[in-house]
Amino acid sequence: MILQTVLLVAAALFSVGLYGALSQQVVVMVMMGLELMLNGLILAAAGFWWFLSPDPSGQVLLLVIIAAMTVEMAMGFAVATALHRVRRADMTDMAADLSR
Amino acid sequence: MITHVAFWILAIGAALTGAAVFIVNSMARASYALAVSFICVGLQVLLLQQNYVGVVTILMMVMEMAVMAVYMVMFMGMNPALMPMSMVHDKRHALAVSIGVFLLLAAGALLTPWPARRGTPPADVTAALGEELMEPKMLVMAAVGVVMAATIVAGVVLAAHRTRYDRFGDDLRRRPARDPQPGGVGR
Amino acid sequence: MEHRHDAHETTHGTDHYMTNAGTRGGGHAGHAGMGHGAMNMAPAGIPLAIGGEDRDGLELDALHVRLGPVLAHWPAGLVLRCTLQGDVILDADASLIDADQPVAEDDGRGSTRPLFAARRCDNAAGLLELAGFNDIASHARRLRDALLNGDAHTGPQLDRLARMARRSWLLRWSLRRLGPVTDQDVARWHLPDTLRGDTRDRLLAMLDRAAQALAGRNGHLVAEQPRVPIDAVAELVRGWDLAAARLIVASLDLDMWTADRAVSRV
Amino acid sequence: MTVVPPPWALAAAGLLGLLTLGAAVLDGVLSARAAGTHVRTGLTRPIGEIARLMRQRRRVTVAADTLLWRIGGAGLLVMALMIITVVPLGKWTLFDLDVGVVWFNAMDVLAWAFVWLTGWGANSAHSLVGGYRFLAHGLAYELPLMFALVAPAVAASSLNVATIAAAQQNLWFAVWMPVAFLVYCMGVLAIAVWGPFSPALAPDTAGGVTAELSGLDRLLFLGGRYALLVAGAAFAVPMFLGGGSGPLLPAWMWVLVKTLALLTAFIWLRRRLPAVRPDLFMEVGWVVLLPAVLLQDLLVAGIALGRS
Repeated sequence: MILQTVLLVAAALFSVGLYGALSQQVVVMVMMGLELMLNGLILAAAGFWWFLSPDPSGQVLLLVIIAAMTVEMAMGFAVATALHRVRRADMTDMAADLSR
Repeated sequence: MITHVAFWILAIGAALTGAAVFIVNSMARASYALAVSFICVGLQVLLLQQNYVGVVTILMMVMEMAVMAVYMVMFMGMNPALMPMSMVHDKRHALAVSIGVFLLLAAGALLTPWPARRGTPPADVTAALGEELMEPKMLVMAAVGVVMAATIVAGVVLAAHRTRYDRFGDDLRRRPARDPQPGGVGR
Repeated sequence: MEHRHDAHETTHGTDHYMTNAGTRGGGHAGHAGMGHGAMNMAPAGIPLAIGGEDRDGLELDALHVRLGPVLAHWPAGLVLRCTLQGDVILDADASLIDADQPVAEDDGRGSTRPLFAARRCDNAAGLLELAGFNDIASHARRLRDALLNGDAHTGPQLDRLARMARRSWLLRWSLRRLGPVTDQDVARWHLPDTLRGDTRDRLLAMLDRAAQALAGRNGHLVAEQPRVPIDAVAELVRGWDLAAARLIVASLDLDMWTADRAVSRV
Repeated sequence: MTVVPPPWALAAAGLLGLLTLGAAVLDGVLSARAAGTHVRTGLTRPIGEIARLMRQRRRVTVAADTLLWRIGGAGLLVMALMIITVVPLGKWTLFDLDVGVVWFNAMDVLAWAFVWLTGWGANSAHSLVGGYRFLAHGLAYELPLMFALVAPAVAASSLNVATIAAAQQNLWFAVWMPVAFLVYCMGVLAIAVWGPFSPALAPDTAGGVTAELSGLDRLLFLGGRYALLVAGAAFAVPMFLGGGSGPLLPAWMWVLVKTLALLTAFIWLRRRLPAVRPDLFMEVGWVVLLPAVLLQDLLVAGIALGRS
């Protein structure tokens, strides 16, 4: 467990999430992809903190990432519900079409 | 030694379950695969001595994925919960981009001459985090708190279907409210 | 066993993506990889559920679930075919099993006063059990057994049961405002007067009737019992969730032993 | 605080198992008494039930998601085991985690996953409804529970369970933060799907999540509920009931005595309280419990500030 291996794992998680976020059509699945990317970020940030500068302020960044995730999810769910109610759309490109 | 073994097991677990999210056919399995991936990362963060952040990651993400599974089942119209699905577009490009990004990040991780460790970890990491949040980084805490509260309100407003006028009538005087099913405190 | 992905019986058999795709016509090439059309729409031989309008505007999948004829704390023989969305009963259709069989004209089982009271206690025990009041429910069941055994001194016990039910504010909190039956409902569905009020009112009325029967105050008993049209049962549970519907049905104090065609007695 | 070596986890699991069995027997006795049958049937029924379920063949449902179903069924027991790792027994503990309170919280949230998965896996309408009803309860109880856990942590200014227990030398937290204690107890009943929080497996949905469970899965699930009651009662001891402090008896014995007392109260309560349907409880959770427990936290924080 050295910084490089932690970052490798984080990069793998981030890339898998990126693939999901780019390729999935369903809004909720895109959100899962984003979550996975943030998951990688958490791991990378934790690794940086521990191996580079284990002073207290670094951890705050992690908490901010986690908070960002929850906000993203909550708003994502709300938007998905609203979209579903209005147009029965749950696919990203349907949502894009609706804006025209 | 045991930390290294644990780290690698968790690392492989996190990556595999992360990939499983986009491979499995069932919505329930996809969301709980993501939950397992988060649990693995949370435990890895525990291994990196950041106990609070690690445990909070597990806590938040299991809850989120429980809700996620419900949304999946609710909104995935034609029920891919049971159907083998292939709801992707531009699969090839997405794959190329993400592999490229991975190579880039991996190269960066391996080739960058990372500086030596500055400073030493505080004796009580969690207490240090708490003090940091409540003293120098108070602004972060305050901002996060406000954003969270705003999220709750905004989320409910966005997702809610009925307004208070539906419940209490146009003059907001109807008591008890007209609900499809009455709630517990009888408003 | 019922399945959550039962066949949908209505005519709009296409799924909504297809409908949407159809209305939008071209500009749609990106969807080539979706491949909906090629899918087998019936995993494990069960056709997929299809969404429909619902009260919350979420268009969840409609599931078809049959309640009864045999279910714990349920009037035996009553069948409710429900269309559920989530656990909300969107639509229901009630029927009675063996409604066309000739029923032995009063076989004596419902005629004596203790038996009448025992039946009320049994129904009350079912309702209390469904509401999760285990202690009062066991009390009601023991009282029923005592009545069936012909024990003496059941009157004070019945009074005690009624008092427990009336005094419990938790019971009141849990059953009030459930399945209200107004004067208009009574007139519209030809319901007996005894069903007026919410579920708690009906529970107390049930116990009252038992007490009156034991005390010999109501003269008519079975012969003049008012009847509950079976369709009204379906009407009453519509729009409530599954568990509330179970409570409402239990509170109707149905008595299927003497059921005749599409009619039950209270 | 002495951290015992890992093999002692087996002993802890054994103790949890004993208390779980005791809880089941107690419930059997209370049920038998209420039904007016002989107390002995209540004593023997749990044993007979275990034997029956171990021999019973599993019921198979069409298109069940067997993997998730099994995980859900076994999960509650795992949760209970994970919770007791941070509970100090006298001066011994298995896992002296500095964020033990958050650990408990993370473990109790797993109930959301496991109960829902049990409902989902069977592919049956009734059990799925049961799973959703649990989540609806969860939305109402989880936040008050979280804030109830905050109160003792603030008062002891630590998230470590042993430190919190040590902070109650003079006065139990249950005494001067009763709202937090009551809400915590409610949370334990809820994660154990017990008593008032049993609508997820109530008879009104034909057994809910347990509708299709059979054999070993059913045994693990039902046993897991009792084990969660035990674990919740055990965790309440250092959090609210002064840990191992008490006269005469050694500290570890006091922990057991207090656990047993709270456990008995939990088991007894089941018969006394109605099931709270999620549609009723949702409003209560957000409108009554959450503000109440937040006020409690404010009060506790004020007192803690005044002391320091």
